[in-house]
Amino acid sequence: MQVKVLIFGQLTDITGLSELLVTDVSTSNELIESLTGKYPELATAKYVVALDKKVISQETQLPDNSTVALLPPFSGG
Amino acid sequence: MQVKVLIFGQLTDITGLSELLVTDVSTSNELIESLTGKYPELATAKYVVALDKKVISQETQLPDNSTVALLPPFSGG
Amino acid sequence: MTERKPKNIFKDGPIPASFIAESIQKHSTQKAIGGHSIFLGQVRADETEKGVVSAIEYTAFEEMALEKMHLIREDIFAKYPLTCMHVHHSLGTVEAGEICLFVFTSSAHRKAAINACEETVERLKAELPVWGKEIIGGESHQWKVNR
Amino acid sequence: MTERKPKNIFKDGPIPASFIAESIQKHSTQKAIGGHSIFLGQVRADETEKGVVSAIEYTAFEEMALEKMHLIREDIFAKYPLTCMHVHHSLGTVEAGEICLFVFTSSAHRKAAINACEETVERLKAELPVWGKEIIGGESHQWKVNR
Repeated sequence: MQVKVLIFGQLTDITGLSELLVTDVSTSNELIESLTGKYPELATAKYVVALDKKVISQETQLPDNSTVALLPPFSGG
Repeated sequence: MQVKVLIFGQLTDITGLSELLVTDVSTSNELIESLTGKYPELATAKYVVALDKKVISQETQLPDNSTVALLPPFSGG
Repeated sequence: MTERKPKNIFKDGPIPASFIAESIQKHSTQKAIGGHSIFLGQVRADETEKGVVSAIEYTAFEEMALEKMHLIREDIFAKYPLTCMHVHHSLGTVEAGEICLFVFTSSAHRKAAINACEETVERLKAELPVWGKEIIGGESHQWKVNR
Repeated sequence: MTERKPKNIFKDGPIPASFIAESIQKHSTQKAIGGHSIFLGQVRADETEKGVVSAIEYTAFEEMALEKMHLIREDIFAKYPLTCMHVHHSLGTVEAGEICLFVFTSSAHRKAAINACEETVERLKAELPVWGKEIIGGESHQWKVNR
């Protein structure tokens, strides 16, 4: 069981990297908990979570080899 | 006593010219009457009258050497 | 930064894309600008009862139009926090597919630029003594009507 | 004429004025067009607590942004009678004074072009996963905030 995590924008200032692989998590909440354990500043950061390019707003089962993205507020244009 | 008359847009299809001099009229109404006598189709044409570049809406005294313009509906742009 | 002297907005013939590019390029030195809004009027090959429009021939009561445009410009600058505004309108013949009107507003933020551009376009179409003669098949004509 | 395949909107570096001119020029063959509306985003040299912004470095979740832009495009085409729409957004470094966003809508009549352009700009700023990192004095940085 493996999930690819993409980190964008100001969140990369916290993580220091833009992509990581996480194993042994089965839901989005478990993933966020694991990441926040590693990067405590994520706890107060503002972002939404996208699973395979769709924003999710509640705890969701993560398929094997899925991609989760952490998206801070957009600032294009 | 002489007034310059400028004719614009579709009104030039009626008058065949874009500028004429009119003498012996002292008000805007007299001028329009005189022009409509010469060019009867003006009677049914749609236009506003400008005296020295300001639109006038009532009978106005015409100063000597003033310029009157007949302005059909604008269609710039 | 309201400009006090009436500017000439008229230009013989169509407005080339290269002219628009130069105008955009000039603003790269104005680093307080965050957004530009541009409106371009293009001559349509409309189908009419008499045939297809091949060109529009523009005439204007130039002096009166420039005075009026100056008033519109002052109103717009009073209403919106603009960095600048440029307006160019063709006179003479503009073929179908060519540009006859170029309105260009710039501001620190997009809303002011966008709203000022739209309002300027609406006002100049309604208020400037300019007329378009639609040339049809090189022989016939009819007069453009603004809606 | 809705286009069904997602188009790439991203471009490395700033959008040159010459590119905008070419895009305008290409539309001269489309003689049903009467009005074009263009919005250009330009990088501001904002004064911040840390110093003056010299450039913005744009990154995006590209795949997701292109899918989202495709949906926005379909919505806008369904709502307005457009002839065409073109959107270009910079990635990477764009210096202050340079253009980072180019939205271009065309229609037979001005209202549709103007409204569609404004709505597209608002939606893409709110909905596309794109981020701007404001570079300050070449050393420091802060993250752009859209309002």
